[in-house]
Amino acid sequence: MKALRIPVVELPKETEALRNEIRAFIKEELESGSIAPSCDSWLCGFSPELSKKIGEKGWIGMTWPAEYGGKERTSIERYVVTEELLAAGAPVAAHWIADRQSGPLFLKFGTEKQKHFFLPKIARGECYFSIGLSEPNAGSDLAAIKTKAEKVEGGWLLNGSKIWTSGAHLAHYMITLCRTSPQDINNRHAGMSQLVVDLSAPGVTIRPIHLMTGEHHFNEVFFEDVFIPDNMVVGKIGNGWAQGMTELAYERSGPERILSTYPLLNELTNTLIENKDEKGLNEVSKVVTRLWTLRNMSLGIAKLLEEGIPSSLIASLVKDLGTQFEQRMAEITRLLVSAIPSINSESKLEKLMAQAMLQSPGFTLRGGTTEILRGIVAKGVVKA
Amino acid sequence: MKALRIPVVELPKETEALRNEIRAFIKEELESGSIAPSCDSWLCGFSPELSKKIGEKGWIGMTWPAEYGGKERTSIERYVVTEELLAAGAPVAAHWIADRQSGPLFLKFGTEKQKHFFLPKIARGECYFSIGLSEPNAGSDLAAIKTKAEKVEGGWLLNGSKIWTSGAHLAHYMITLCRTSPQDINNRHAGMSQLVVDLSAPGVTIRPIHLMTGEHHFNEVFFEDVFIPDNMVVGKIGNGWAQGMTELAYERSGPERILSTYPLLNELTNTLIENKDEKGLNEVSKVVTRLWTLRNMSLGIAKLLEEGIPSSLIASLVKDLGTQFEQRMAEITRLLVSAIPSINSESKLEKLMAQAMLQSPGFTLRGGTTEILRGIVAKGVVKA
Amino acid sequence: MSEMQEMIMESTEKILKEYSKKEIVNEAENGIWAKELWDNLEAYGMLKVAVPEELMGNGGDQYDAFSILYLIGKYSAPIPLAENYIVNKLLMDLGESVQDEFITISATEHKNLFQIREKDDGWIVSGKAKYVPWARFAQKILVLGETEEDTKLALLPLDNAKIKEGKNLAGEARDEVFFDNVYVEEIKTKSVDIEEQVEKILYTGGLTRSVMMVGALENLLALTKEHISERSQFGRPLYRFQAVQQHMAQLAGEFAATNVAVKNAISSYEKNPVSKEIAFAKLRVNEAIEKVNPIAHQILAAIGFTFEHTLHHSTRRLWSWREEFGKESDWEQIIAKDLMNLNQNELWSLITNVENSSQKVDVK
Amino acid sequence: MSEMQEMIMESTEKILKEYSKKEIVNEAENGIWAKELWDNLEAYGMLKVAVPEELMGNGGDQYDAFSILYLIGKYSAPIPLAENYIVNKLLMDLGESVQDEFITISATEHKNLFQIREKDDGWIVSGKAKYVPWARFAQKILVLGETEEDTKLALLPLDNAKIKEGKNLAGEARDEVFFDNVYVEEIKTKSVDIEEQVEKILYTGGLTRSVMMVGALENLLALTKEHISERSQFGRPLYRFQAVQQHMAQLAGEFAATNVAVKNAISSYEKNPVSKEIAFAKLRVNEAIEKVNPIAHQILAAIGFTFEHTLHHSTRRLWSWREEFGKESDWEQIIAKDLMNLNQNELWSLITNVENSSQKVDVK
Repeated sequence: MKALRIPVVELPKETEALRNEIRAFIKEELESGSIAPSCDSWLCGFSPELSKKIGEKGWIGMTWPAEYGGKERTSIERYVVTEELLAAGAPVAAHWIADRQSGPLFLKFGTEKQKHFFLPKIARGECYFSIGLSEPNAGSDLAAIKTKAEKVEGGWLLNGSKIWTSGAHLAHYMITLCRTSPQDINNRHAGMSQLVVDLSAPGVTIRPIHLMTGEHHFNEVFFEDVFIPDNMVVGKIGNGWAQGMTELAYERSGPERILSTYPLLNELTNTLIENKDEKGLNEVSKVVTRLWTLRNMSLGIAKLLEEGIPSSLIASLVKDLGTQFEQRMAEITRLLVSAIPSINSESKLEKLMAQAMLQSPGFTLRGGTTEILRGIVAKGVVKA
Repeated sequence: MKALRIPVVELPKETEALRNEIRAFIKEELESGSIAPSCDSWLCGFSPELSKKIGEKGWIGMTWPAEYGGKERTSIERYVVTEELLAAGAPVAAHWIADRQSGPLFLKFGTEKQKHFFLPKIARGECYFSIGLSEPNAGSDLAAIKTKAEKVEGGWLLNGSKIWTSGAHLAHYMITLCRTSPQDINNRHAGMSQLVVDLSAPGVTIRPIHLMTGEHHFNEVFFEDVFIPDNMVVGKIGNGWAQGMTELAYERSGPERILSTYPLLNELTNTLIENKDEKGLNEVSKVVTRLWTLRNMSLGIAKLLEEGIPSSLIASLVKDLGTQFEQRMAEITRLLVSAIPSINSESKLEKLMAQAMLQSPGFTLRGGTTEILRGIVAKGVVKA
Repeated sequence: MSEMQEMIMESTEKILKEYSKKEIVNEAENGIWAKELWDNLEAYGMLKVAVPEELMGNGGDQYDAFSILYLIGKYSAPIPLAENYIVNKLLMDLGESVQDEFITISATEHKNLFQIREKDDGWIVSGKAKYVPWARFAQKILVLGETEEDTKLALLPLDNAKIKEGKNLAGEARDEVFFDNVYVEEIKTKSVDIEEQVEKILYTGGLTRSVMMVGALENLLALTKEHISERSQFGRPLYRFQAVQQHMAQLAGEFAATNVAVKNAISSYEKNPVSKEIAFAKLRVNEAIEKVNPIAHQILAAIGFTFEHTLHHSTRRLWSWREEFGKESDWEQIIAKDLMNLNQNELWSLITNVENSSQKVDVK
Repeated sequence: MSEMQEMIMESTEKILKEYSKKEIVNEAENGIWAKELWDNLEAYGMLKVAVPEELMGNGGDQYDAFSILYLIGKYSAPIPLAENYIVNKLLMDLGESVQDEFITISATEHKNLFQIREKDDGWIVSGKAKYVPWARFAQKILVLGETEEDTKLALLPLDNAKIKEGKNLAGEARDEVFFDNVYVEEIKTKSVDIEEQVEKILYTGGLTRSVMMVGALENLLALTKEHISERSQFGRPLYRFQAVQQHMAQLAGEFAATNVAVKNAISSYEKNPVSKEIAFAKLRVNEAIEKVNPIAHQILAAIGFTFEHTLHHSTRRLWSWREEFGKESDWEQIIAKDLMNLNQNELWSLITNVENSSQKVDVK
């Protein structure tokens, strides 16, 4: 079972200084009241102000080459930055996708022009992306997408729609997976391409999809004869599926699959310590143990990715375990305290509980449902 | 969702007298040392002595017509008897299958001769049956069985083998499902019949299958040209599948799907009360709540069966929930006490824990695995 | 079910289908009183079911009342019918007539008695109640209080109380009510044993919530069934996927289990309003939610997670109601107390409700 | 892994494949000492790994020792190598040479100190230890005791001790050892701080069990994978069933998680033999069993439930070992004590192992 062994990561001593730098930054922001910790802050916490500050600190695109505005730091250092921001519940949604996914995609498949155009802006925390994958009736089954682009002079004409695109109403661009050749029943993954859609372009309509919380993060995005110039094609025409799958590798095992409800765990622990509640802390010790394990898994995979050894098997596995963990946090909390979750409560704990509970259904759906992930894992194990 | 509504059963006052009669009987047996409570006693506790005594009391075949040795009591009264015996952990395995399943099968499909021959003996607690269903490579997929009987003069010649037949080495007969016509790919359930095999007949070989506990309850039974006279065919030739399914209805939602580990729960509760362990009893209160609910479900289905409204949907559902409950009992216990499960311990609790744990894998396999049951339930709900 | 009962259920369901539509539920969560719904239930006499006519009720039994509440839960009806029934029950048991106004009830903590002092020809009232259901829409509130002489159940007009609005996860009004030396001319009071009243409120309230929760579970199950029957993925209907089947079976199991549990509890209620069956039922129903809500949302996926869909009407209510009138730990402690009083090997008597003839024990 | 380490692993695995076969494991459960296995490991120097040569060891580091234990777990090897390593570690840390005999170790409860009194030219020993691993096969036992002067770690010959045989769920010898005023001519003793020794035994023992358990988990996973790859049902290979896949993925997840956990704990051990990582690892591994054992048995169904199959060699060991050197509640309390000492918002520092630069706290 070599495929399931994740290496031990001893974080270099230098990362401690970085960590403390971030902690000091966050402390200042918290104390000035410019941010407040919240659950699921990488999806729900949209703050261009904070994103710009983080960009100024050099913490966006930090692994990228300096010529594109990067800081040429290691993936492990980037890991430290992201986990510190998430653990603090800082609102980092604005730049999240661009930093995690779109930037690396350009670096890998983009033209020099694209890299020079997009990456520095992303790194400054000023340019936000969203992802155009799912479509109505093509949820987990991405190969069934129907949005298509037809070749016209100097570019492509895009028609169709995307759904569940988070932040599309606030982002500048969307990397859109679409068909550039007709559907082929024998090769369901052929003929797809990735186009950069300027979300302010004519023909783009963005309709909000409100969540059951009443909040607006997701959208349905419609394309009606949207013109995409040739220079906005990412990578090769027809290679969209393969490129998109590479992209997914970046998003499966990161700290955002473990820490979405960490602010609640922190507040719960604070409360129990304050109450000197030994029994409660016994329960929390189990939660902490799981978190410690998950973090070591996630870190180990980050190291493997840095070494160029991606594994969709263990990445999927960590996402499954991590999101189950996130999802249980509110349930665990309510049994240990006498608080009642309420979104407009004055109690920090009750508020975080409500956030964690109301957002919980999304954790095990987004970026691959539990069932899909487990299928990937099982098949991987059988083949391994 | 009418199909999922199980009626409330108010047990008639008369059953209290019956209950106390059984309790007095068990008390006497316990005090004389002739029996000791054990987990899973309806599979593992083989005691012809006790079975005969229970027969003498009139508690076997008690719902059957008097002419066949029955006592013409209600199914609900039978329910009271079985649950009392199981809750006490009494060794009732010897007559269990005959009483629960083979007897009713004869009543429904048997000839007058068969009824007069078998039923009184069963009711006296002197005649034991086992069930011949599973075959190697036909576990959950019963339609794949290969054991076959060929017509010869005056009867049938049986060849093949059955596996996982509990108690075959101790029982007198086995009701065997076999093919009496060749396999038909288009109708996988056609051409099967049920034959009564005398387990002492020439050509029958019984090979023990030891469980991981080291115990011997299961067997592989081989048939080599075993002659089955025509009068040992149950019901109609070719109707075996349908008859067998009817038979299963008797076994899915009875108290034996809930109470297999009850002796452990009882001992755990005793221990916690003795230790005045409030925290432990809080946990037990959840267990008791589940048991109370399960029992009401099981009782409700018994009432429906009595009214001639069988439902494989809710019966399967109760078996699923009940066996999950049984299986968790040892896990729950070990977290509440400082005992260590050990089969040769002097502590009653440690011994029952060991039994409950070592037997636990069987609970959710026998009589339909969890996965099969859930498939039945889901399909039932979609159709309902 | 009798014909009479069927009629009640049919009328109620008709009213709910008309006046507890999705839009009305959504509006109510924004603080708008579902007037038509309430008024129609009133017009059909549903507010005073299970109260004898001599106490100004409309007759019928508790089974009728709880059947109506089941539908309230199923249709996420945004009205305080449960609170109305609890108040009716308390008044009725004290021989008082039920009222025409909507009366809410304060929290069940008996440490927080309202202070009621005579002054001139009226009374001065002080006290605070948190998390009071629907207080902003109530004319009066039933509280536990004490005067100079004894402890009382008191019916206070809310005109001069301060109300701070709040809500539960389902958007139902759960307000704070303050009486800060408020002068009230006339108060209806009745001397009572506080412990007994607190217990009755907890159990009755717990039963109302349990029943409503199973109603909501039925809706959740129906929506899930509809979804997997109608939708396809990877070219196959969802219900054909084994993973979906395994989920669905668990939902069905929890529904069937909680349904039996509450029905048994309702049966016990008429005889004993603080029966152990009620404790079992609320605990069992509460415990189901941790399993059921995530499964339903997992099956319905992104669609069920939107505001547009109505699944959340049920799931958010289930999350809210399990916190009300006793969460798991509260009921566990109550049951554990009964367990602690058992003799050795006597658990089985408690479960079967039949004491061993050789020994007698006081089991509630 | 270095070349040296690979060699050790290869040799060990070769020995285990030969001398820890199914039949040998079964025999050992009936009380027969797996002599060839033990002797071969001894011959290859495996009994004294991680002990420096000056203390009569064979060198190598703790990583080597725990890698060997992982294989012991994987092959259900019925020998007390873990106990042997624990004793080696205790002796070594006290500057004592390791011994040629097999020495077992008494339970870790420090309330039960052995009484050691000088008499004539020897000693009189009294004491009782329960659940001592493999005592019947040991030449000596290492116990915690007290003399008239102080507390000691003492190495007692077992010749005159009474031994009552017992076993754990996996059939491994877990005996009771009594010294009833036994006269012993020569005892090796060393003054020690009892609390410290108890802690070291618990943590070292906990780590040995954790590592062995993950080894057993690997075997369980391999058996399951083999089963679903080779067997068919309803005309399809088992691994194609979605329900089987969902199960299998969970097994893989628990294996990957516990594997990382113990590797991190081993890393910490050389620096700190009572590290919090060990507590996390044992707790995490213990918690996996409740999930993993039922799933494996469910997938392997009736076949895996038979004596004939070897799945139970692993599952029964997993059930047994989680009870040893700290069950869940023990480790929870240990971790909770650390949590209780945290300042507000400091949990993250504990998880990341980096203290906030602005505040200093003593985190073990």
